[in-house]
Amino acid sequence: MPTLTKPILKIHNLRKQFPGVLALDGVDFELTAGEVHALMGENGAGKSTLIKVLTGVHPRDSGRVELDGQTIAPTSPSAAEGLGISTVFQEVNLIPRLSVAENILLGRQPKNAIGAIDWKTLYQMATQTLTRLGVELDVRKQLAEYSIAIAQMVAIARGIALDAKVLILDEPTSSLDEKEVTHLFTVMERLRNEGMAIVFVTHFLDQVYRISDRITVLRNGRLVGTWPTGELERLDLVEHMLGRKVPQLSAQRVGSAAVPSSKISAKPVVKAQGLGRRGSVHPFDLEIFPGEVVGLAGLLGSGRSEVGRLIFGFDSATTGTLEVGGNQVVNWSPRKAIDAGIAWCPEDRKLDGVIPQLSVRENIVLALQSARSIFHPLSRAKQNEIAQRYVAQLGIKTTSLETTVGTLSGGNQQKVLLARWLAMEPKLIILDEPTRGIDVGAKAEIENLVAELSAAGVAVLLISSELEDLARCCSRVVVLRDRRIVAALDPSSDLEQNALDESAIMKLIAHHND
Amino acid sequence: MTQDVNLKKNRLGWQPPPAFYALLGLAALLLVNWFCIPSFFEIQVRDGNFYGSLIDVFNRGAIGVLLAIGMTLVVATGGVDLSVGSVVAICGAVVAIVLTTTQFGIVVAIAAGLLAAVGAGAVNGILITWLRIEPIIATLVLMVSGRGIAKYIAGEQTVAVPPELASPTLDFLGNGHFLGLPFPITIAAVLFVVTLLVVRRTSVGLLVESVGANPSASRACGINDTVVKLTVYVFAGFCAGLAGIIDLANIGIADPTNAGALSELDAIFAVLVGGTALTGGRFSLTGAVIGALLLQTLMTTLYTWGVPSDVAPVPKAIVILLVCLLQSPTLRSWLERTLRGNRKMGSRQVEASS
Amino acid sequence: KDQAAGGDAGDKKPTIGFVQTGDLSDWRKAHTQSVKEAAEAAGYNLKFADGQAKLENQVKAVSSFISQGVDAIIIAPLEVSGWDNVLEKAKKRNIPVLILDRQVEVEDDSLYVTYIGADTYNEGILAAKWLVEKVDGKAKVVELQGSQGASPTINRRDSFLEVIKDHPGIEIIASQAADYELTKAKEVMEAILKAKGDEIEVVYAHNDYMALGAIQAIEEAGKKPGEDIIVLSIDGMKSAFEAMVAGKLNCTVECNPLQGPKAMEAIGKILAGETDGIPKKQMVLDKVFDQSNAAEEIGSRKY
Amino acid sequence: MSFIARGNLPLLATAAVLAALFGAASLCFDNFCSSYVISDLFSQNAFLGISALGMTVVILSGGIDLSVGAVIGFTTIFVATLITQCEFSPWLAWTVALIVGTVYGAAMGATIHFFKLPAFLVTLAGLFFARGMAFFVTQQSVQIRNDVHELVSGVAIPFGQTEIGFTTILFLVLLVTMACVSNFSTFGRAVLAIGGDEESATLMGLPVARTKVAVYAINGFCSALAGIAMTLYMDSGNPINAIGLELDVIAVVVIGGTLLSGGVGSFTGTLLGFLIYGTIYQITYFANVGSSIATIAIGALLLAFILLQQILAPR
Ligand SMILES: Nc1ncnc2c1ncn2[C@@H]1O[C@H](COP(=O)(O)OP(=O)(O)OP(=O)(O)O)[C@@H](O)[C@H]1O
Ligand SMILES: Nc1ncnc2c1ncn2[C@@H]1O[C@H](COP(=O)(O)OP(=O)(O)OP(=O)(O)O)[C@@H](O)[C@H]1O
Ligand SMILES: [Mg+2]
Ligand SMILES: [Mg+2]
Repeated sequence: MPTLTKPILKIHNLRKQFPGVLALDGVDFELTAGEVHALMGENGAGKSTLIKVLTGVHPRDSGRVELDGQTIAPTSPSAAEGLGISTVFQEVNLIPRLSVAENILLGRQPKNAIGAIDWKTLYQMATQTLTRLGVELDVRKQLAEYSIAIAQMVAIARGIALDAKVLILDEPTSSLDEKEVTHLFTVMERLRNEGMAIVFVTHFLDQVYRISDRITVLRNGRLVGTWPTGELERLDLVEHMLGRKVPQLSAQRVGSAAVPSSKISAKPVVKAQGLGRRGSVHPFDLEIFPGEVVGLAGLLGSGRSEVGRLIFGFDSATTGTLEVGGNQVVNWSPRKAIDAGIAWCPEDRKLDGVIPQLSVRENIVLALQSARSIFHPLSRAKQNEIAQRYVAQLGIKTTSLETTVGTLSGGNQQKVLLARWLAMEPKLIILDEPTRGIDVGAKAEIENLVAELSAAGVAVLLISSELEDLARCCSRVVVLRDRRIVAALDPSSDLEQNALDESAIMKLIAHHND
Repeated sequence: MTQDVNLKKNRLGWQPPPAFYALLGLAALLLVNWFCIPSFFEIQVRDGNFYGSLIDVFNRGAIGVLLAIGMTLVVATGGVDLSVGSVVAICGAVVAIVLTTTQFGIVVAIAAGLLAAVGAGAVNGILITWLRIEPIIATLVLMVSGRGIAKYIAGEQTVAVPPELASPTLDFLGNGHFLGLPFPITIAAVLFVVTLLVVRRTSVGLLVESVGANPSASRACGINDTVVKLTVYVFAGFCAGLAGIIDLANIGIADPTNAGALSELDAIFAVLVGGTALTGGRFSLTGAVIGALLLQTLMTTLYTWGVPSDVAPVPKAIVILLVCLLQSPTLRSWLERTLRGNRKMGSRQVEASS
Repeated sequence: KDQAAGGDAGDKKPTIGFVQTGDLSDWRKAHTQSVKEAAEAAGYNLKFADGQAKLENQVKAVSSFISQGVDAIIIAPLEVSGWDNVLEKAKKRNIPVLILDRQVEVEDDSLYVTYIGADTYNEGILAAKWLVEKVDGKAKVVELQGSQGASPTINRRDSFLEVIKDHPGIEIIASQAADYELTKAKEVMEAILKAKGDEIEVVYAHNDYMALGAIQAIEEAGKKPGEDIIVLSIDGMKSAFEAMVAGKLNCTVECNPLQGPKAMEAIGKILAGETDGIPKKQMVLDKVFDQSNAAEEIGSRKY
Repeated sequence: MSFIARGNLPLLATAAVLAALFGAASLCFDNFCSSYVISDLFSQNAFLGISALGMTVVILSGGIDLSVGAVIGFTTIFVATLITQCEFSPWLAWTVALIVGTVYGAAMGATIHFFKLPAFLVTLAGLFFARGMAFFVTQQSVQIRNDVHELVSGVAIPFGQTEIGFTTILFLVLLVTMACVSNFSTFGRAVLAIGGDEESATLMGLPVARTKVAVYAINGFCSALAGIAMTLYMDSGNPINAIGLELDVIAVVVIGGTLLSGGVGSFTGTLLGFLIYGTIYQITYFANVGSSIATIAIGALLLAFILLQQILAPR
């Protein structure tokens, strides 16, 4: 632990106003060389904004930033890079149609004697940087050919490829699996030991306690405080973030216990037989009953999202059959799925989820509206009522119902998406990573919501990378490996009465005797 | 919850309605005319009909308005239709040919013309939705070949509709009067009101906007984006067909080369000036109509001033640019910041004095 | 390969390339028709291309005819300038060129064999003279010009000015281009009517289409074309004759489009190698028609 | 072997279509497969090709420029007027025209970037302005009679029975230069990155503002150069020159496989698109079809080609 001498980066009284939102309200922040400094806060607390204002993406309204004692005011990320601040932004910002190598070294490509780009060296350098992160792949291929997790690693590689004084990582681990996180932390530790100052934003408490030296908490655009990690209890941290007492996150399962009996009597909501799609998921069988919470577990890229997409009809199946409510369906499409009472919260909310230009109200009523005939629109009053109800229920932070969704923070956008589907009052709701990028409070709310839905007889298909959540919420967990359903954990029918817990799921995921 | 800080309403967060800047441009132009060409605002009654430059603006502008209405919905879905000018020519040629070479009469001729226009729109829609060709390219194909088709239909010449075949219906469509106003104005107004009602009183508007803003997410909401897109291109074709008929009726001659030439650019301009972004999503029909009228006012003004039509594009470009700059978010936020700076100073003084 | 350019190849029909402007007026249609019919009658194989009203397309078409090795090329140019390079190329390959209808301006006259066309300069003079007589040397005139830069526009404007120079009572109060188009002429005329209103006594249009557009605008303004405002134009299309019979148009100066036979006669001589006997410039004669003789002529109009 | 990778498939398909078109035409028409036609393919369209190179840069960066035809038209009349009326030496006139074109492009680029306006709209205004200014300079054509001008337009390399003209050489030199810049300079890669995703490019610290302005400036330069090529080609300037040429230019670039959404494409593709376009025109002249059929055919071929690309290179 280096002695906390003079801070390398000093932010004083930073203020940033967006139309309708005061995103940063006089924030102070200090960063010392050779530390990993965690920046924590609820969704919309202003973490990303602090970073974007610091690096010149957004102009600041007032405040002072000092780097190495010099007052700085970068007007663009490139200017910030020039000053020695390297940043990996929250939404993975890369160019999918360029090669992996170029994405890592864009803007600072090695040149040969005549000033032309030296492609050979470039590929070598990119490969080296990735190797440092424990990733090995063909850097000449287009980035688009790789998964979102790889893209996140590439973004990080880009961040560390620059010899910077300050490295900022805004939620770098949200799409990474355990192995990749470990690699990243090894690299971060080495950089810290080399004297680099690192800002680390995440919602994973475990990770914060594993890697960080100090923690700064923001709430509603204001600084709550900065503490050495060792001196801040987890519970206190959460309370600082929320500004209130932690809601009861019971260690027990929130899933309904009444499921098994209903399973015998009721017809399944959906029943997939040999359903599959060439190139993305192998044929599988799956039944989901009313009131059941079925979890899908597996490593990144194991095909969980694909299962959800197939059942919702967003992708078309190439083999197998699907029965919904006892009837076999043909030409399955989202339109028909919605009519049949199936809802789908996608994993990629930017792409398949929210409609950024439309208002909160319109986004919430959209699915409801599209299910009605175009000549029977919901009245404005009715729309407002529905939207208002869910904004209140889910605690969506928005200035008004007419705010455009694109300006909400990531977590709040996710909640709007949830509201849209809850408004449909579905029979089955497919939640793909619903807690990704969501703060602790909201996470508990969503878990409670799942329990409520289940109690009300709604079936839930929960796709999540967080085994803890799966173990807590699900009545049954189905495990995928290599795009294939390989096992199921079903306490009610399991003769050996295996408990449904994290370690059991983990064992099944990791099981590879073949 | 203690959200009051975040929810503090920004007093300067007022967003003008999309049509605001087009209206501002129109007002400025009219003001210039007010001082420079007083006769511009004179309206006389001749033979029971209104007569004057302003009436001309609406009358000549009717075609632009029709095209802009169709184009608005297309642009709102994130597309663009470059072929409308050619469709105007095709429709005119079909009507004229059916009238002059067959015995079917005016109603069938007009129906055939509209059918051709709607068909052209459907072709655009199919290329864009089923074959997934980019809208600019797909409609470029019809823009290029459409003039050829119109020429081919017309037999490589202009087709004059003799008065005995044109009157009275066709002539009335182009030159008749209703409530003392030229009939094209009525057609444009009716189409505008009907479209506005359909779009805003049903959920069509919302569907179009969501498809334009995020097609993939719209599909996930159960919206059939293929149908939505197909419909707007067909509608744009229909609007172009109406414009073609008015154009033909107005002069009694179908001219495949010149009918609707460059009108697609004017229509796109009207839509954009009216506050609809080329990237799709939110749209404003009223804005587009005002945009079209702004263009026509400008052209009529220039003709009245005697500016040669060849040089007329220069002031047109300047007006386009000015209106666009007014809409620019950068310029707006700069203005806002300057204003806010002043206010902040004001409020500080208040604090100090209290 | 060059053998085709040399001249008559025995039993093979000579091939003539014809580049038309590509505008769609009735006049142009009659002009094209005349050339096509005359070529057929003379037993030539005619290759037709039009420039779609773009000069660069015309040049491309001519160049392509040269590449194809046709025996002769007829050009009806859109514009006076821009022809030197491609004509030089034709000369290099020994392909004779005949200019039809509109004149070209080249440094070296020998680049083309002959020019055959209507005397557009004379047309303006005839129109102006008719007007001077009709109004007794006093009138306020609106001039509707054709496409800028085309030789007929230039000639019809200059010659008209040339005549009225001597008649100070005749004054041009407005002059605007309407590109030989009906719609544009109507729109331009509407605006002029609003601005100059009751002053206007005469409309001089560079072609019949624009006159027809102006007539429509005048009628909509509640005036009687032909009576309240005198309308005169150039071309002598059938529709102009109809307007004259209806009393809406006062005068049209004919610009004869039937230039095909004369062109083929010249081509025949060229292919036979008798280039010396061909004059550099041949004019097709123009006549003036007004309401007094329109009715008897209208029956014999084909275009 | 690695050339036949997935990324090059569209390019290969384009080349195959060109070969098929040219081959079929050579079989159908006498004299088609000759040095005359091949030299014509380049020399008759060199101005189009030069402009298409500039447009490729713009489209790669995710933009569009509708003003090219008008700027070309303006340049022809501007240069012609400077040389004949103002008695500038051609060299000076060309320099002035190139500077004007570049500055005009840069101004449009700056307006697009700094005021965050759609390129379509700004360059549409640019189209109207430049065309109007062309007619403002003079309303009719101006013939250039100047020895230097004639000398330069006469520069040629022998090729078969005919020759390769100066404008063709200009086009080919520019093509090679731009392909190199695109592949071997940080600027070229930044253009692709901005076309791929402008927001990401900004956050990745690329000089977005500078690059975007430069892209439009380069296109302005190319338009002016194309205008000069056109004056050399026709020895005259004319305000109506190149009306509607922007559509042809865009068609050439798109046929060449450059995506209008930006970020994907190549200059080799543009060369192929340019040759396909020229071949289609040549075919219509050889086939002696009326102009209406010719335009329909060009539209149909354009469509067929786009569809073919769509099939061969999904996504
Ligand atoms: N470009 C913008 N325009 C308007 N408001 C914005 C913009 N960017 C952020 N905001 C607002 O600023 C506030 C802070 O957002 P920020 O993205 O910094 O949150 P965050 O702490 O990163 O949250 P999360 O953990 O969800 O990513 C939010 O209320 C958000 O709606
Ligand atoms: N359209 C596609 N074409 C080819 N491969 C695909 C396609 N869509 C998905 N895949 C591949 O299918 C596999 C399963 O993807 P899916 O997104 O369903 O996994 P996941 O378990 O949800 O992982 P993640 O949490 O990363 O989303 C991945 O390896 C992915 O790369
Ligand atoms: Mg954030
Ligand atoms: Mg997934």
